[in-house]
Formats: sequence, C-alpha cells, structure tokens
Amino acid sequence: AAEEPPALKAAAGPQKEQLRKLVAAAVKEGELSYWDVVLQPKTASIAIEAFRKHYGLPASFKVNYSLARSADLVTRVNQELQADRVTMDVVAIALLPFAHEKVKGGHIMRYDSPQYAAYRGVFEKGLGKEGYFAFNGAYLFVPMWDSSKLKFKGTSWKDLIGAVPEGRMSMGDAGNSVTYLATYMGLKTVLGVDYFKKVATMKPTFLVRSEQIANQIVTGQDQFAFSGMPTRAYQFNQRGAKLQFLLPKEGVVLLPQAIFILAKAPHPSAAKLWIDFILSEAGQKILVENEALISGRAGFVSPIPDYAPPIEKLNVIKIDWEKITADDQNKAKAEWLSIFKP
Amino acid sequence: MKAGRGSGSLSGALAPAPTSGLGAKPWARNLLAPQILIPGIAVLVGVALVASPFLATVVRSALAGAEGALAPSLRNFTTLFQDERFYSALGITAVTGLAATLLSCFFGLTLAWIVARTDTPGRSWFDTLNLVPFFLSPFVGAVSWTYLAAPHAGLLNNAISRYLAGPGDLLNIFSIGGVIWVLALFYTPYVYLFVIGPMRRMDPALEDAARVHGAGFLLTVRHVTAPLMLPALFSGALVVFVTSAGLFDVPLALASPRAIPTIPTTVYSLVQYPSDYGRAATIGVLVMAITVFFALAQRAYLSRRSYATVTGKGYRPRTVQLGRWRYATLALELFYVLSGVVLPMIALIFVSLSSLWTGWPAFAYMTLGNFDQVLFHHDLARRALVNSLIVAVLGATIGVLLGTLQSYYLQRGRSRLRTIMDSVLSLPLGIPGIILGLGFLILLIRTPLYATLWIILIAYIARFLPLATRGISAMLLAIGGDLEESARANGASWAQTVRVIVLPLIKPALVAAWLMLFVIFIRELGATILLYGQGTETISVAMVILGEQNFGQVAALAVVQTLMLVAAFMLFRLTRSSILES
Amino acid sequence: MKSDNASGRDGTHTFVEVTALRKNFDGTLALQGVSFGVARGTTVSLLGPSGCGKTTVLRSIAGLETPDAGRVRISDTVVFDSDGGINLAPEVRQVGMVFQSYAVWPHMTVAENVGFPLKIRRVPAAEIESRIADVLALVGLEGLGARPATNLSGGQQQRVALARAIIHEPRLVLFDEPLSNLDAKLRDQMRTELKLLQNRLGFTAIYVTHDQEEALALSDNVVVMNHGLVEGMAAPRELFARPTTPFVANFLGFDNMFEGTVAWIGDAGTGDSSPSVSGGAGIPIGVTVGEDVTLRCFWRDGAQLARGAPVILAFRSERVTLGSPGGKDEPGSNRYEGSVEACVYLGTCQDYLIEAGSMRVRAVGPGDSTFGRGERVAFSIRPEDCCVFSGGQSLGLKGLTEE
Amino acid sequence: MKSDNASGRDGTHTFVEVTALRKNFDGTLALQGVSFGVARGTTVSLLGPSGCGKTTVLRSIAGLETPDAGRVRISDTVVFDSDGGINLAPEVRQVGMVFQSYAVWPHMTVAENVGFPLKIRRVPAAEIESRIADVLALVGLEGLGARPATNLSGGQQQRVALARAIIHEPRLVLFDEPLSNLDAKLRDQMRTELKLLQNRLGFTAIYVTHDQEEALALSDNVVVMNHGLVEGMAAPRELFARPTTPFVANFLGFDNMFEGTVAWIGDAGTGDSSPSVSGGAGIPIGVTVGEDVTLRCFWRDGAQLARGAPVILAFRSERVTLGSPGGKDEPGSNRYEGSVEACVYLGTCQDYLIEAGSMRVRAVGPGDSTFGRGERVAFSIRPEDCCVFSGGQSLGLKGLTEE
Ligand SMILES: Nc1ncnc2c1ncn2[C@@H]1O[C@H](COP(=O)(O)OP(=O)(O)OP(=O)(O)O)[C@@H](O)[C@H]1O
Ligand SMILES: Nc1ncnc2c1ncn2[C@@H]1O[C@H](COP(=O)(O)OP(=O)(O)OP(=O)(O)O)[C@@H](O)[C@H]1O
Ligand SMILES: [Mg+2]
Ligand SMILES: [Mg+2]
Repeated sequence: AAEEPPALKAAAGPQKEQLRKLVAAAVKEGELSYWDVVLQPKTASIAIEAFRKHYGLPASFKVNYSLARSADLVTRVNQELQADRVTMDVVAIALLPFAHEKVKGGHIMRYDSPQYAAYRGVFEKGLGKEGYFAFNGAYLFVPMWDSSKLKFKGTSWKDLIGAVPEGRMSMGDAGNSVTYLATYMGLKTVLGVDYFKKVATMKPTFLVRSEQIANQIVTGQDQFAFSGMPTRAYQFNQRGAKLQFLLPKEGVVLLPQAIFILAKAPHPSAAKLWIDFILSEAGQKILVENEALISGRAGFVSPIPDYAPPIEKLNVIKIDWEKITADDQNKAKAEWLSIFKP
Repeated sequence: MKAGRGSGSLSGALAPAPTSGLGAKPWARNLLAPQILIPGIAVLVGVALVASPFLATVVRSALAGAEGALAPSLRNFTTLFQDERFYSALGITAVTGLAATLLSCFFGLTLAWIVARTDTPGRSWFDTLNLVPFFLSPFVGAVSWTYLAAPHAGLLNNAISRYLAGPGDLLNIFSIGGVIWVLALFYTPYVYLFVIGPMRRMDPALEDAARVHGAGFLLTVRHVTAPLMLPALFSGALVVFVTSAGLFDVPLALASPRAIPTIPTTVYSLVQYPSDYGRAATIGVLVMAITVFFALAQRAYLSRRSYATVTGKGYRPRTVQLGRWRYATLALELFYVLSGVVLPMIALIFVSLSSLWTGWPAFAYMTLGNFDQVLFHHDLARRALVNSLIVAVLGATIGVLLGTLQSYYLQRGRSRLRTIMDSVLSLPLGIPGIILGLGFLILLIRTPLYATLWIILIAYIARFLPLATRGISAMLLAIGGDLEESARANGASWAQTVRVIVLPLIKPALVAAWLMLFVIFIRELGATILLYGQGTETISVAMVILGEQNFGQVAALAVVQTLMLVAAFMLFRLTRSSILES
Repeated sequence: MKSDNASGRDGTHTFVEVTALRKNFDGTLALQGVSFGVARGTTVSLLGPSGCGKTTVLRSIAGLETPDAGRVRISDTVVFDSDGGINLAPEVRQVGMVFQSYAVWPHMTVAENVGFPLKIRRVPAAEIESRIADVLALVGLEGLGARPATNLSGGQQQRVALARAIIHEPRLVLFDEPLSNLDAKLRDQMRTELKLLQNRLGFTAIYVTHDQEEALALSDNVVVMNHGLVEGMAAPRELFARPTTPFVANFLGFDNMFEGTVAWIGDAGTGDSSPSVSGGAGIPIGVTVGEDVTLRCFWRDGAQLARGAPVILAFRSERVTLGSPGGKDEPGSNRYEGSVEACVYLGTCQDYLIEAGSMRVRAVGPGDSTFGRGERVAFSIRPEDCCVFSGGQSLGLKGLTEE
Repeated sequence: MKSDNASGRDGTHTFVEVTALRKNFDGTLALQGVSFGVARGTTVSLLGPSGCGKTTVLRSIAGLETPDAGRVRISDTVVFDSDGGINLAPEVRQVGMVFQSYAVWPHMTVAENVGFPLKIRRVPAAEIESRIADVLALVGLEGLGARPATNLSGGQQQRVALARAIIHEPRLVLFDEPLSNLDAKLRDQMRTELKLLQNRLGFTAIYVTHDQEEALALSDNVVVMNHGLVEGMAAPRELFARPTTPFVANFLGFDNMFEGTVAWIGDAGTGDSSPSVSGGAGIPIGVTVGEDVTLRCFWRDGAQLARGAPVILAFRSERVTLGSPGGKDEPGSNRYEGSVEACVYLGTCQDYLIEAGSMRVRAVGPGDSTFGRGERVAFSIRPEDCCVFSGGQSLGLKGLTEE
C-alpha cells in the first residue's frame, strides 16, 4: 500500500510487524461481531468508520454491531457457551461479576492489548482484569433534577431525604435491572440499609429506563431522580432541557463496561484490533463525545468534563467485583425488594 | 318385520361382485387419503411446535441450581409456593386479568352489537375504527396513555389543571386501574373480532321474542343477546385473559413504577440478570396449566348447551331501530374510539413531533427530526422494518396455511384425538413469550437456524398459531359440511373441493386470521428478544433499542408502524369479498 | 278485560284495529296502506304469497317495526299513531307472539323459555313454577321443562314458543307462520291443537300464513294480502267458495285458470243452445277458452259484461269429474275428452294432468282410479264450480304465476 | 350405459344393490342391517320418521359415510364392501346428489354451481356453457345463470341443486328430502317437475323422504324404514292399501289406530250375526275396541289367530263415512254414533274428531258438511277399509307415537 494506515504509521519495530500480520488476518476473517449494551447505533457507526480507517480495512470488512439489554445479552452468551456455538467476538457489558465469572470459566480469551498500558489504574482499582478485560467506558447513577423547576442545593445523598413530596421522586428499579442493583450494593456499603429505608418512605416510583427517568423530570411528573444518568442529562440538555445532577460527597458507584473477546470467537484477529481501537485515545474520544461515558484511560482529557468528568475526579466507592457472586446479587435483590416493594 | 324380509325380491339373489379394491388394508389406505394425511401433518407440525417449548419449559421448571450445575428438583415449585410476593402478584394479576377481560368483553360485545345490529350512525366507519387499537398494540397504548394520564404530567391531567383548575393528578395511569384500563382498551378488538361474526349471523327473532314478551331493551341484552354470544365471547375472553396475563410490558410500564407486583413482571424480573430461569419456567408451567384449565372449562361449559343460532328459514338479518338511543350508542362508540385511538394517537404524534417532551406541546420543541432519523438515517430501524415485514408476511402466510389445515382436522376430522388436540394446540397461548423464546433458543441454538430470521419465524408461528386456528375453526364450524360433501358427490376430489369450495367460503376468516397474525408478528417482542441476531432485528427490537435513548423516535416509529398496519388493513377491507357478510 | 269499554268508545266492536299502515324499506313498498280489524276473541288470518308484507304487518302490531304511517289500536290503547306521534315499546303492548323460526332461546331450558315472560314481570318464583307446569301441560309438554330447548324436535319447539306466547295471558297473540317448518303430519296435528287451545283460553289471535288450508282451518276471518295491499277479506267459507279476485282464487287453490272471452250471455247462447240451470244468483254465460272449447258458467259479479269481453275462468282440480271417454254428453255439464299427460299417485287420490286441445287441465281422481299415461279420458266441470273474473284483473294473476 | 351388462353378470336386474349395511355412531345404531335393491331406471323411496337412518343409507351409497359393515354395488362396480376392504371415494362413484339443505355454494353464480361437475371433469368450456344452458332450461331457470346463487328463492335454489345433480348425466341420482324445505304449493309443483324430468332422462333414483305423499307420488318402490331397519318394501299402491305392520300403517296415514281384542273369527260371530261379505282374500273377524264397540273386519295375514288375541285395528280418516244419526244400521257396515268434539274447515274437506264411547275417531267429511261442535253424528267404516295387525307388533307403534 502506498499510503500506510494511521495505526501502522504510528507503530514501529517488531510491534509494527505483528500489527501488520494481525491486520492481514483480520482482513481474511472479513468481519467482526460486536455486542454492547450502551452504544447507540449512531455512535457505533462513527466508531466503526473510524476503526476501518485506522487500520486501513477494506470497505467489504463488516463490523456487525448489536445493542442488547444486559440480561438478554447474558442469556445469549451463556446459551452460546453452553451449546459450544459461539457467534460473538467482542462483548461489552456493564456486569463485572459476570465478566469475572467467565474468566474463571475459561471462556474469555487472554489478550494483552498494547492499550492496557494506559489502563493500569483501572486494573488496580479492580475495575478490570489485566490480560482479559478493561472497560471502554463507565457510567453512573446520581441524583438529578430539572433546574428550571427545582432549586436544589444539596451535596450529599442524605440531602435527598425530604427534598420533594412523597411520590415525586423516581428511582432505578433494582428488581428489574442489574445496574441499579449494583449501584444499590455499592451505596449500601457507605450509606447503610437504614438510609434506603428512609428513601423508601418517600414513596419513589420505580423505573428501568434512564431515558424515562430523565423524561419524567422534564415533564414535571417527578421532581427528582434518585438514579439519574449524566449521559441523559447531556443528551437532554443538548435538546434544550435544563437537567442538573450532583456527584454526592459520599461517593458514587462506577459501572464500567467490561469489554472482552470470547475464547472461541470466530474472528479473533479482528476482535483484537477492535479492542485495541476502542481503548485507544481516538476510540475513547468517540465514545465520550457521543455517549458521555467516563473513560478509564490514563491521561485522557474529557471533551465534556461537566457530564463525563475525568475518572480521577470521582469519589468511586470501592467494590470488589471479583468476589461478588450471583448469589450475593440475588440476596441484595431480595433485600432491595423487601425494602422498596414489600 | 326384520331387515331380512325388507330386502325384498329385487336383491334376493346375490352374485359375487367383481372386486375392484386396491388390496391394501383399509386403515392404511384411510391414513394415506389426502384429506387425512395433509391436515394430519399440519397437526403433527403444530404438536411439534407446541411440544418443544412446552417440554423446554416443563423440563426447565424441574431443574434447579446454579447455571451450568442444574439438577432435577422440585425446588422451584416449593420455593415459589412459599413466596408471599408470588401470591400477591398472583392475586393482582387475577384481578387485573379478570377485570380487563370483563371490561373488554363488555366493550367488544357492545361495540360488535352496535356495529352489526343497530342503526347507529356511522357504524361502517366504526367497524374499522374499533379495530385500530389492535394495531396500536397494548404496549404502545400503555406508553401513549402515560403521556395522557401520568399524574402532574399527562396531557389530560395538564388540561384539567390548566383549563378546569382541577388537581394535576386527577388521573393516575400508574395504578391497577390504569393497567386494567389500558389492557381493556387494547384487548377489546380481540373480543370484537371473535364476536362480530356470530353477532351478524344471529337470528334477530330471538331478541324480538324477548321484547314482545315483556323484556325491555336492557333485559333483552342481559337475558338473550349476551348469553347467546357466550361461545364466541368465551373464546375471546380466554384469549384476552391468557394473553393479557402473560403480557409483561403493560404492567411493567404502569404497575411496576408503583411497586405493584404482577405475574408477568415477576417473570420479567426473573429473567433479568441475575436470572432465575427455573422459577420463571415454573410460573410458565402454572400459567399453561391455567390455560388448559380454562380451555377445558370453556369446552365443558359450552358442551352442555347448544348455541346454534342460525336458523335457515325465515331468517333475515335485521337492524334494531334504536330511536333516540342511537345517540347513546354513538356516544359509547365515540368514547371508545377516542380512548383507544384518537387520544393515544394524538399523544404519540405530539411526542413524535417533539425534540423534547415536556408534558405539553411546545412550539419551541417541534421537529420532524424523529421521523427523519427513523425513516432515513437509522440503519437499524430500516433494517427492522424490512425484517418485520418479511417475518410477518411469511409467518402469517404459513400460519394461516397450518391454521386452516388444523382447523380442518379439528372440525371435519373423525379422529377421537380431536378434543385433546384442540386443548394441546392452544397450549402456547399460555406460555410467556420470553419463556417460549428461551425454549426455542435452547432447542435450536445448535442448528443452522440460530441467529436467522427462521428461528424468529418458527417461534412466532408456534406462539400464535392457536389464534389463527381458533378463528378459522369458528368459521369452518359455521359452514355446513354438506357444501363440501355435495362437491365430493358431484365428482370433485378432496383437493379440488378444498380449493374450489372450502377456501373461497372461509376466505373472510382466512383474511382475518392472516391480518391478526401479520399485526401480531409486526409488533411481537417477548419471543424475539432472545432470538434476534445481528441483522435480524425486528421493529419491536428496534423500539426497545431506541427506547433506551430517545422516546421521540420510538413514538415516531410507533406512528409509522401504526400507519403501515392500518393501511394494510384498509387494503384488505377494500379487496375483501363481501359474499358471506350479506 | 280492559277492552270492555273499547267498543263503547269507538263505536266499533273491533279489538284490534289496523288503519292505513304504510311502510317503505329503502325503496321496497312493503305496506301500501293496510287496514283491517279483529273482533275480540276471534282469529284473523293474514294470507298471501311470500314477500307480500304479512310479517311486516304483524311486526308493526307487535311494535317490532315502526311503520311510516298509519295507526294501530289494541283494545282501548292506541299503540301506534304516526300522526299523534305515539309508538309504544313492544314490551308494554302486552301481546304474545309465536315467531316463524320459533325463536326459542337455545341457551335456556324449556321451562326457562316458557317462564321468561313471567320472570320479566317479576312474578314470584313459586307462582312461575306452577304456571309453567300448567301451560306445559296445556301444550302437551308435561315433564319436559328441564330439557335444553334445542334438544326438542321441531314440533315440540313450536309448542314451547306457543307456551311462551300465552303464559302471561296476553290479550292478543300473534302467530307468524308458526307451522311452516313442520312436516305435513305434525302440521295437521298442531293445527288441531292450536284451535282447541284458543277455544279454551279465548284470546284474540292474528295469524300469518301462506298456506290456505291453515288459514281456512284456523280463522274466523281471512285477510288476503298481495304486494302490501289487502286483496280481500271474508270468512273462510265465503272466501273459499267465491273468491273476489283471480289472485285470491289462485291463492285459494283454483289451480285451473284460463284466459278466455265471453261467448254468450244469458240463456240464449249463440252456438251452444244449452238450457238454463239454476246456478245460485248468477247469470249463465259461456266462456271460450283456447280456440274451440266453450264452458258454461255463471257470472255473479253485478258488473256489466259484454260479449267478447276478456275474462278469466277458474276452477279447482278437485271439482273436475273424471270418467271413461265416449259416454253421453249431459247437457250443461261442460264435458270434454282429453288424454292423460301425467298422473301422480298420492294414496288417497291421484293428480292428473289432462291435455284437451289447447287446454291443459289439472284434475284429481280417486286413489284407485286407473287412467294411465297417454290414455283417453273424459272430464267434466259443473258450471257452479267455475269462477269467472273480468279480464282487466289479469294483472294480479300475472304477478302471482311469475313467482 | 355401463350398466348394460350388469344384469347379465349378476343374474339380477338390480342396478343398485345395498346389502346388510350397518353403522354405529358412538353408540347410536343408525343402521342395523339395511338391504334393498333398485332396478335400473326406477325410483325407490326411503320413507321413515326422522332419525331412522335414511340419510345415513343415502350417504353410504354416495360414499360420504363409511358403514361399519355391508356392501354397496352400483351397476357392475362394488363401491363398498367391508369384507373386501373396498371403499371407493365419492368422486369416482359417479352419482348425482341433491342435498336436503340444497348445499348450493353461496360463493358461486347459478351457472358456476350447475357447471361444477363438468368443470371438475375437464369438459371443454364451450360445451360446459351449452350444457348449462340446456339443463337450466330443463329445470326452468333459463336466464338466471349469472345470478349469485344466494339471491334465489328457496324453490329456485332447489332447482339449482337438481340441475347440478343431473348435468353430468349420472347413472344414479340420490335425493335427500329435496322438497322438505318448500311450502306446500311449491312442493306440489316441484314434485310434478321431478317426475317429468326423470321420465325424460331415465336415470335411476333413490329418494329419501319422510312425507308419504311424496314417496307414493314419485317412486316405483317404497322402502319403509324405522330405527335403522327396513320395515317393509313394496310398490306404492300395495303399500298404501295393505301396510304390513302397524308402524307402516301409521306412517302411511292410517290415523285411526286402536288396540283391541279378537271377538270372533270366521262367519260365525258370537254376539254379532252379520252375514259374510266378500272382502278380498281375508277371513272376516270381529275386533272389540274399548269396552263395547266391536268392528267387523278382515284378517288377511296367513297366521293363526285365536279369539281374545290382542290385535291392532287401523283405518284412515278419509275412509270414514259420516251421516246423520238415527239412520238405519246397514248390516256389516260398522256403523256407530258419536258427538263431534272438534271440527276443522279445510276448504275442500273438513276434519272431524268424533267421540263415540271410549273411541276417539278422526274422520274427514266433505267441505260443505255442516256438523257443528257437540252435535251427534253417525259414522261408518267399511270392513274392507280396516287393517288388522296381531298385537305383538304394537312395539313399533309405540316407538312411533312417542315422537
Ligand atoms: N328489514 C327489511 N329490509 C328491507 N326490506 C324488507 C325488510 N323487511 C321486509 N322487507 C321487504 O318487504 C316486503 C314484505 O316483507 P314481509 O317479510 O312482510 O313479507 P311476508 O309476507 O312476511 O313474506 P314471507 O311469507 O316470505 O315471510 C318484502 O319485499 C321484503 O323483501
Ligand atoms: N355424524 C353422526 N354422529 C352421530 N350420530 C349420527 C350422525 N349421523 C346420524 N346420526 C344418528 O344416526 C341416526 C340416523 O340418522 P339419519 O341422519 O340417517 O336419519 P334420517 O332418517 O335421515 O333422519 P331425518 O329425517 O331427520 O333426516 C340418528 O339417530 C342420528 O342421530
Ligand atoms: Mg314472513
Ligand atoms: Mg336425513
């Protein structure tokens, strides 16, 4: 090729040779299957286009992208593994316990991405696993309100209690969504169960979709959201809303999207390239700009620090994801249900 | 005198007749006859389609333990029966299901009566309008109604507080009442579809007789009209009860936010990660048991009495002259169409035209951007439209074909297995969509069908075939067997008879069944969500995906979907032959 | 009964009075002004071909149909009056009705069906029960009360409909071809039972039928209808003996009908010098049918008749006497010869179709007569048995034979 | 026709032969061994009350029902034989069939309905068209070909069914109560037309009916069925004059039936010393009915009869002669007096119900007879008109009257 693609240009030495081989293999594989629970199709298209350019892949190379709900994706992965008929290459899911479980089961391909160098901090904080997965972006659920309708000056989770009348606050439904459940489990460690009992007296309404949570603040149905998602605030405010959120001083639960390659992925080379790209500076920029996700990449400068603050600025509540089992989660779910849906 | 003497002189001396038989055993030849063989195969296909998800569900319910370490056990059942939350969910589901069924029976029956039997103005229009909620689907209906009647935010509530100085939370759709209301509104067309045919065929003299003998209008309806519609009403009610009890998205949207537990949302919760498929399947088994119970109860009840209402001679369809009551019926019709069609559509259109929905249409946020995105920019949405159309057209066609053959077997067959088959074939109605999807996933993941449109198609047909079979059966039942027999006697083979006589005669039912399947397939979600693959997303999957980001686009897609379905429906109405209607 | 003062007020003795009923169904003139009256305790039959409006009249009386114009009075209550804007609901008109299709409710037992009018009137349950038992006994359905109504044979269902119509002792019972769905044997039987029942209970009845035997057997007065109009009204015997129009004649079994012309009037015939025969109150005339045959008959209509005028001649097949050919020609007996074209054995009698020149005559012979197909036969018709109508009325006949 | 050599090969002249057909519907013995034959070109009627199995026989012949046992031969083809395992499909049996319900296809025009059998047989379109026109003319439906079949009146639909059944010139036409849905007038008319048609086309016909007049009028032989069995088979006149069982008698219009005992046998009666009257080939006997009345009649059955034996006495109401009371008692004439209990005017005749001691006699008088209700009347029955059956057979009668 007369013009070297950017990726090869940037590389040098034996690395360059390795990369060249990898690209050639990927071209031979011809396609890639990528499943995610967050990326909107529009964002995915931008990323895919950039990915092709970055490695100089031909237009015939197809990246099949699918968006799924976490629970459905878990089922799908499990079923494919059980049937030993893997069709997925790369999976990104905000369920660290699940990812750890699959590593233990030997279902995740070991791959030391060159990009992992920029993710040391992530691995140290227990938000990824070296050699298996880092995260391509993280999100969180925090108190949110419509600043044109409500003047709220609190700084702590505790300031929420009594801030609005009964029945006018929404909350993520941990009975139906594992990410809200994880948030609950994390917050509980710093706020205690009694705090949630107080929250329950506010008679919150329980919603699953972060879109709906945001929308119900905008329409005035709810005055406050317990589990607002900054990503939504970003998107709604772009359309003219006045959503505001708070990063409480007690800390937040960060929900990183583990991104990994399945051990029996049909297109391993393309998968490796995809991981490399998504975790790179360029890839991260696309995700943060479009989805307001929080990047874990060291030294990454957020283009929208108001909505996607740098990870170092966050008071992340420490959770040992690796130790959490399905059983723990079931117990937490039952506990949450008994508090909020007796 | 005995037969011997009766045989008379003419047939006295019998000479052996030439044998022209084929020599095969009679039973073998019977089985090979096309009229036995072809419907038989369709029934076997149906049974296979039922058996796989059924067995998958039953087997899964009897397995307990962690994923990957499952062991046969009855633990799922014992823990379920010890769970108090399950009982309250069961109670609430029973209440909402029954209330919604009763209400939709009331609406369906009354509206069918108004359209078929009265001189209410505009009834031919209402005949179409009454079916539109069917296209909106309960889920879209639920979402639309949240825009209408959410406390402090719904259009209706806002209108009340703005113009009538009322409280902003007069209407609360997030309640048991809201669930019942939405289910009733959007399941009414099912009852309507089941009842309208018999209503048109009923001998009006039965009602006249009640009037003459002293019963006023309402008493006549109570004592004569309504009871006579029982078989059709029961069929409709069964479908409504079972499917509404298994529908998770409406209670999820309306009951879950207020922590009101129901069975379908419980199942939905159970299949969310960390999931408990064993318990979900256990509930599925119980729901199937209830389905079978109701089907058998219905059969037992109906078999005790005759409901033949078509009397050949002296019968002339007559419309009731309502006089001033016309305005009452018109008002009821308008009320239904307003609640089921106009208001939800208005809400949807407002939302779809807003870049940001603030609970009241605001000029500043008006945009066509949502439609632009959905129609022209979203690969996913467009791919989903194509996939859904393919699946719906193909699925509805195959479904009607199988349904026709099955009903032929159920109505015309001589087999003793008929009654059992009738119940067996209606089993899938009771399997929650997601459980059925899981069943097929487990079953077909190792085959090349996995991640193709075929697997979706198979699941759809398996789940909704009973609806087609029921509808076509009812029509076949109403058509005397003698029309076929006279064709046979006049020299037509079985295949010719079916082609020339049976199919043209049941065409209205075929069209109705096709339409019903088409519509359901276009909007089905539960069974799809685990089965779609990359490139095989359907409209509903697209809606879910879009719903994670922008509800304006969902509303736009819903409007597009509804317009598409209504257009298809109008096309059918126009081309439909009206021979049997008269 | 309420009606006691009706006659006094109206100056008539009619219990039901139907006046100038008109009804138009999207262009079909179902009723074009129908009037008649029914005396208390009597039965009037509405007789006419299919589609002539009989059912519409009955339904208008019951209140199931709203006529465009006219008046209906039952006893001393005007139940419908287009001018006065009166239109009582069916349930307050207090009539009983037996429907052509029975309209027995299939989802109820026999007892439930029969007891319905009482239940609706909130009669105490115990009384209902005993009255059901009484009325079931009356119609000969003792002990069948608990049966599902559809498990009955046609005749039994008809009785259920009847029992239902009379259990609340209505002042007026309407019958819409109640026997038309039964086979001949059962029909005969039910006819007799109906008659006995009415004698016993004494209700007033209006009875719709298109079967002349039924009308004659059951009623005190027969109203013959055609195309939404009343063609004639008379007591059965009168109607049967002297139909007033060719339409009525044809409908009442004058199955031989010929168009002809008057050949001679009075005793002095031209070609035929037959002596006068005392034939009731009519003038003897000769009517030429076809090319050659002239029949002697009587002109009873008061109207003027000219020689050569077109007339219609009608007689019944049962009044034709058959004999062997070649016998003597009795004077004035209208005796002719012809050949048997068809012959149908009916047990008690035989139907013959005889061709005599341009005439085709239907005749009935005894069951044991033995004229075969193609055989020559003599037949005669008594002049008294012939009816003659002036030819201008042939229109009605045309409308009828078309059917 | 194919059947020409049938007689030669079989040694019989039957064209259709039904042998020992049995059929059981979930416990209902619809046919318990039915056998009969039909000669070529003739009509056999199956006559019997509702539910006796007539339709089942017909359907078995057409191949629409599979009997449990028995044999059916049409011409020289065995179309069904339970032993031989033969069961030809309906479409290859080459019969025509007219259904009780007409079974006219509502989605086709008249012409499409009628042309169906030809279309199925791939007859060229041009020929189909001309044959449709021919056959429509034959049944009197010229010009109605293009009409939707449901726009016709009942009588016209019936003719469509008929035209459809004969257009392909089948060797055998089966009729299942084709006239039962028509009103009396139309029924008479269609009966005649059917007969003429068969004469013209010469097909063999099996005709199911429960109307005795129809059976007698249309057929060369009548098979009377009851409860899945053949009760009797004979030519109409024979059957009508001398029914072989009380069941057949009742079914054929012997509407006076009494249980009685033999009072005397032979000329030497005990109480009654009436002289011998030559009554065909029978022995004169006396039968006591009720407490006191003894009727003179003839015993025609060859079987032995003892005095005091229970018998059933039957005669027709038309054979009862009415007269004024107090006239002379002609010897041997069975003359009695009674009072008129009910009387129904039927135009040509009148039905009387007469009570005489313990007997209730139905009688038919002429239309102009004038006995009123309650009046004394004399009636007589000729001994030749009485039928006597030995009492053991009363079972059949019982089954019948129950209905
Ligand atoms: N509801 C209706 N709509 C339109 N036309 C009607 C209606 N009811 C009756 N007619 C027409 O009015 C005329 C009289 O009908 P009606 O039923 O009174 O006749 P009928 O004498 O009772 O006939 P039948 O002996 O067949 O019962 C017929 O031409 C009929 O077609
Ligand atoms: N398909 C069937 N299933 C069960 N029983 C049947 C069936 N067909 C006929 N029967 C029974 O068999 C007996 C004979 O019936 P069939 O129809 O032959 O009577 P039929 O003489 O034609 O009576 P009808 O004059 O009422 O038409 C009846 O008792 C009937 O109930
Ligand atoms: Mg009528
Ligand atoms: Mg029959």
